[in-house]
Amino acid sequence: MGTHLSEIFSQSLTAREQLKTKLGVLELNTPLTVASGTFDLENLEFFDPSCLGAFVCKTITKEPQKGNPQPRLYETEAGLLNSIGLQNPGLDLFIAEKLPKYREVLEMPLIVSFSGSSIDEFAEILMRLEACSGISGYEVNISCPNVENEGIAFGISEEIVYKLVQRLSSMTERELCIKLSPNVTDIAAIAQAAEAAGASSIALINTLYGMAIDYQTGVSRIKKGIAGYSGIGIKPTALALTYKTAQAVKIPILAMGGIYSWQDALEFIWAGASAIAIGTANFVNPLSAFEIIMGLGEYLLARNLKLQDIKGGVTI
Amino acid sequence: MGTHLSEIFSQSLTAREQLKTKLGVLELNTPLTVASGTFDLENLEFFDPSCLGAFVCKTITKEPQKGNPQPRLYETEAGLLNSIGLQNPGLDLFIAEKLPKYREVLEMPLIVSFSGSSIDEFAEILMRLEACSGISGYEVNISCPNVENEGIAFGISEEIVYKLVQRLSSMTERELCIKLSPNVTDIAAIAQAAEAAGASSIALINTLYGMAIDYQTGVSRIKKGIAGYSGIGIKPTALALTYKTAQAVKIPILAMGGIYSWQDALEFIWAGASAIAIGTANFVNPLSAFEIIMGLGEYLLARNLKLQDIKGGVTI
Amino acid sequence: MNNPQYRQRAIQAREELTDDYFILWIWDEAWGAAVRPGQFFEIRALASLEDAQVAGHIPKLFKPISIYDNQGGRIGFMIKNVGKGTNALSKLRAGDMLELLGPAGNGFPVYRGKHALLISGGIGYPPMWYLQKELINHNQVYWMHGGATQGDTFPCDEIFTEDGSIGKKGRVCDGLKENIAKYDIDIVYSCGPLPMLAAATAITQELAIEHYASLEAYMACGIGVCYGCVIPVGSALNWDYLRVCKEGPVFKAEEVRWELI
Amino acid sequence: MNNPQYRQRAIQAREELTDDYFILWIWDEAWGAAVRPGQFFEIRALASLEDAQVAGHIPKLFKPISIYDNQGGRIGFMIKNVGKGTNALSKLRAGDMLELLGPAGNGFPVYRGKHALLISGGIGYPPMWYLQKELINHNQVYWMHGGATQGDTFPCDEIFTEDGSIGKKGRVCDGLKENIAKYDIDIVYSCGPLPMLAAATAITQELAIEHYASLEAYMACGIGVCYGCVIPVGSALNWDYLRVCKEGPVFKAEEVRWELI
Ligand SMILES: Cc1cc2nc3c(=O)[nH]c(=O)nc-3n(C[C@H](O)[C@H](O)[C@H](O)COP(=O)(O)OP(=O)(O)OC[C@H]3O[C@@H](n4cnc5c(N)ncnc54)[C@H](O)[C@@H]3O)c2cc1C
Ligand SMILES: Cc1cc2nc3c(=O)[nH]c(=O)nc-3n(C[C@H](O)[C@H](O)[C@H](O)COP(=O)(O)OP(=O)(O)OC[C@H]3O[C@@H](n4cnc5c(N)ncnc54)[C@H](O)[C@@H]3O)c2cc1C
Ligand SMILES: Cc1cc2nc3c(=O)[nH]c(=O)nc-3n(C[C@H](O)[C@H](O)[C@H](O)COP(=O)(O)O)c2cc1C
Ligand SMILES: Cc1cc2nc3c(=O)[nH]c(=O)nc-3n(C[C@H](O)[C@H](O)[C@H](O)COP(=O)(O)O)c2cc1C
Ligand code: FES
Ligand code: FES
Repeated sequence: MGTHLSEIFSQSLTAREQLKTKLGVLELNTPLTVASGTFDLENLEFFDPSCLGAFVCKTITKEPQKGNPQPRLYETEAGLLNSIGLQNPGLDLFIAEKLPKYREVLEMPLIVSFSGSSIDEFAEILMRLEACSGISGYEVNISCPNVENEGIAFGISEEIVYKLVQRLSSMTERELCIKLSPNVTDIAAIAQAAEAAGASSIALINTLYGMAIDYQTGVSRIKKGIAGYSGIGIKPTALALTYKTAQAVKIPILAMGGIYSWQDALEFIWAGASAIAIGTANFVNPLSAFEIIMGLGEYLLARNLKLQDIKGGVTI
Repeated sequence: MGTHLSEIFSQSLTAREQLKTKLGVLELNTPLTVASGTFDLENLEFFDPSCLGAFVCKTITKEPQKGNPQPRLYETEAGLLNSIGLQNPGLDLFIAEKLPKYREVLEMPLIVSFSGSSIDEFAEILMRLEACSGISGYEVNISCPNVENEGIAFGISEEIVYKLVQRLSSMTERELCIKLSPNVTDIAAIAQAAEAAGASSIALINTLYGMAIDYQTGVSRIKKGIAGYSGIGIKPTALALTYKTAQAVKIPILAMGGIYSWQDALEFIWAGASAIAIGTANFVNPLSAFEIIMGLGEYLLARNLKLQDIKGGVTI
Repeated sequence: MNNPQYRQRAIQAREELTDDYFILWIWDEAWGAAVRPGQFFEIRALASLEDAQVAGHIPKLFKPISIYDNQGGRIGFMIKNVGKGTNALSKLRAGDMLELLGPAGNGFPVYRGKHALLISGGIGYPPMWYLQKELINHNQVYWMHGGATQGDTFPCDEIFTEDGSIGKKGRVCDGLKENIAKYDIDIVYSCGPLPMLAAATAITQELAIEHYASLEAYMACGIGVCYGCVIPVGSALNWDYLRVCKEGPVFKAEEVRWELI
Repeated sequence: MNNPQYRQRAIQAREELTDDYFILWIWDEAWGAAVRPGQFFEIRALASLEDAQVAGHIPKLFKPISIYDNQGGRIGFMIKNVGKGTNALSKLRAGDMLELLGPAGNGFPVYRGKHALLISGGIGYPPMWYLQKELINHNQVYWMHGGATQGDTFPCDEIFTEDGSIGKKGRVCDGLKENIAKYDIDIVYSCGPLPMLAAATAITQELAIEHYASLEAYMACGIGVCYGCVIPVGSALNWDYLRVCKEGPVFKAEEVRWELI
């Protein structure tokens, strides 16, 4: 790829045009975003930030969260287990300290990821964020326990997702992206519920269930036992669920799950994604975002295609 | 490991004792079995068959199945996609031709995997097999569409699994192992339904949803689109679901999903498996079964442990 | 027929051919005595599971490779580097270890006293080399080979290239009908890409000439266990998916349901 | 503090030490001017995604490795091969490429005119080498190091081994109290396994001696983004999980909630 970089740069205006995409109400300069919890301002040191079409921050909650005990991480043969437990400073500190910094530094749309433990709490967070400038949209993380429903995750029930999204969508004109968990029987039905309730886009997938055990001692590699599994090992599943969901809804899809290379990114676009996010790839290759956008640009230029031309065009 | 093989062999009687396990009504000489659809008599050329505690054949159905169009296979970065479509010669030919051969060759218990498209059909197959000698048990593959229920897979509904297993368990004294799909919201609840209905063991996991697309052309690597994903990339998920299920049921678990090495096998035993099966590993390493049993034996001997001592003993 | 065996063998020699083509030679007298043209082995660079655990290197599937030559147990595999698996093979040198599963498949039927035409395309060449050696003493043999460009061509009687860089410009099937007539052919053996095999079959069927085609398919087990490598075989109204690794790779060309592939 | 940078650097030299220990040297003047003892880099053998696609070799995480020495930009990493990542590093030779993310972490506070005691265990040795070079001109420095066996020990003032194969038999903390008194210590710097650090903290807390401990944790990003590498820090009633890669790896020993790890 190296030899073509200069070529791409010299044609960057055209390439940019071809990489444009829409995610609901947002126009993105590139289809590339980052997966919540895997990327922050520190990463922007490693490459030209204009590679990114949008910036998604780590999930915040109303109250500060201590997070889970150590160890929280373990690398498997083909991916990563994590059990962070949504550690974050809480909404107040986010608004007071993080948000101003994002506003100052980011030249791309900021999508704020948040989560709650009841529909009211989700709504309360949204209301507070609506009052803040510099936010282009929301990614609603519903892979979290619902205190009103025996602690069962919001994301597994179509009815609850419908109710939640209906409430939130009535409160905002900003991008409202619902992030789905793959650990369900029918992700497409849940996406349809979100769409029917007014979501303007769908993000998927959050982490799969995963676990690892020290075979010598029998000790779980992650303190809490079952963890979230991400990285290249989940790519086939993420791609299948992206395709399934793209067949079921009309709103755009922000796809993720094991995207390490521009070839991986293309697979998701063929399957129906309007934009893609890189997560674990940020850890295994800090230049991923740059390499992916270069690769996509080169691919499209060489074939004189726009992203829109291939989106959802998979041949089965 | 090589240097210790002779040692193991010389102590093989002891090792055998330590490797014994129970799967429901069956006493197995070793905890190692094979995953349905990935192993047949041809494989027994590659190693000493007594490595295996039981033999699980490819899923059979009442009528012959042509199977799915080509391509049916694709190897991903960390596993395998398959879309065989249950191609098999049907029950009659199985009983007339395959079964006599198994009876002749196999010195270990034979577990027959079968599947149906309605509860009646499952029951009919079981009745026919009950009349045959040389079968020690059944693995009931419920990851298949239910014609009585809008073609939705049997395995996703607790009620239907309960009804199905209740019917089957009333008909047989042989081992009745229910094989679960991982593509559900709550695999443990489904395992509990099977247990309550009289299953004598649980097998898990069948393949995850998976997909791959040729990034250059947009053509699905598998003709049918979404396929079954197996191999080392699904190991963390299989282990998590094994642990989850082991916490929920008392009947033994036959675990599988990405087990390539004896270290992998130990992880599943720590998590609660009474026996394990190797699937995709048979393709990437025809000697897997042998190496796994040697590794397990050596591990147990070195620590003077029995399999039972570590089963389910994971520390969280 | 013997069941496939698993063995590890050192690479005894490596030969470079054009472009991405190379030959790996191993030595196995027992296999040398047992194998037939058209059979293949599933082969792989010796992989260790330790690699998976230590370096994140995940063991991959074996790759089906035809027997290119057999000199009483000096067995050659002629390989083109086209992707992951063949690329790993292309890294091997004399002394490195191969894992082999085989011999697999049925092989070509061999007769005497025939006028045989061999037609190969691209990487369909290797099994034909072994086949012509087997046929040559008791049959008239004429061999046509086609490739995309000069680098895809090897010794034979008549060469076609798509870009005209050597031999006749065009596809190898372009000359088939003419040669069948010219050499009074009564049996055709073919190996190559599916479209070529289908085109050749259309011609041999029209002329009612016996034709055996060797087919390719993505494989997992290579020994008939997984049913992953099937192609539709039979009559238009009554066909089944047969395994390329077990019932094939050689099929009666007119029995392959090309229209369904 | 600068944000960590990503760079690729050639290995300028490689040194073999005892057993599984070795040193990789790189050259970077800008980093040489910027870094401080106790900081670390996330490093990895240059991995290519092509490998993943072509050979099934999946790129793995970087590994946190302390700065062992800095000679105006000649930066050394002293590494013990203990698992996947460090094993990959152990395969590297001079001329091979490293990927580096850093400098990461806060580093040790450096004072003048103190009686400093350095205590290290096993692979806690490397950052102490750099630290003592920084302290030695304006402080009294005494360095105790412990390891399982002789192969885990390196130059310092006093050595402990668990098997007694060299130095005193026992754990390095066994001599801590005595040495604090003997050398009139007013500051302790420690790095090593958690139990050792916890034991050392118990002693320094009892004696009310200032103590900075450098901690280890499994890392993913190494730059403060993922919150994977945290340890509990604060008072018994009011603590938070702080990031070893960002707020650490050096913490005030008495503020680490050892009982919660
Ligand atoms: C019975 C049999 C005998 C064979 N004999 C030989 C032989 O003697 N020498 C030899 O070099 N090859 C032979 N092949 C083909 C060889 O097996 C494939 O080239 C190889 O499996 C490709 O694997 P890969 O991992 O290198 O490529 P992959 O990474 O799987 O694929 C690389 C590219 O090649 C394409 N491709 C993959 N498989 C095939 C295929 N079968 N045909 C055409 N394109 C394909 C893919 O679409 C992809 O674009 C034989 C195949 C069969 C079934
Ligand atoms: C800030 C910091 C600085 C470090 N500086 C150095 C240094 O200068 N030189 C050096 O050699 N190492 C250093 N380490 C430790 C080094 O990062 C680990 O040894 C390495 O990450 C292990 O990775 P692996 O993939 O090789 O082993 P893995 O495959 O991850 O693990 C192999 C075995 O080691 C154990 N293990 C894993 N990580 C650790 C750990 N952190 N401590 C103890 N046991 C562990 C595992 O339980 C396993 O049994 C440092 C760590 C940190 C956090
Ligand atoms: C360390 C880590 C932290 C994560 N934190 C969050 C989070 O706070 N909120 C969220 O919605 N997803 C979180 N995720 C999930 C990712 O955003 C993403 O959905 C998932 O990792 C799959 O993508 P990947 O395979 O590219 O990493 C996290 C993932 C990792 C690895
Ligand atoms: C080629 C192939 C064919 C399979 N056929 C069946 C089958 O007929 N019945 C069944 O229950 N599972 C079938 N499976 C699933 C396996 O039995 C097993 O559950 C799954 O592959 C996970 O284990 P593994 O990762 O060790 O392969 C098949 C898997 C593969 C790869
Ligand atoms: S490759 Fe498995 S049946 Fe042919
Ligand atoms: S390793 Fe990611 S925050 Fe420290």
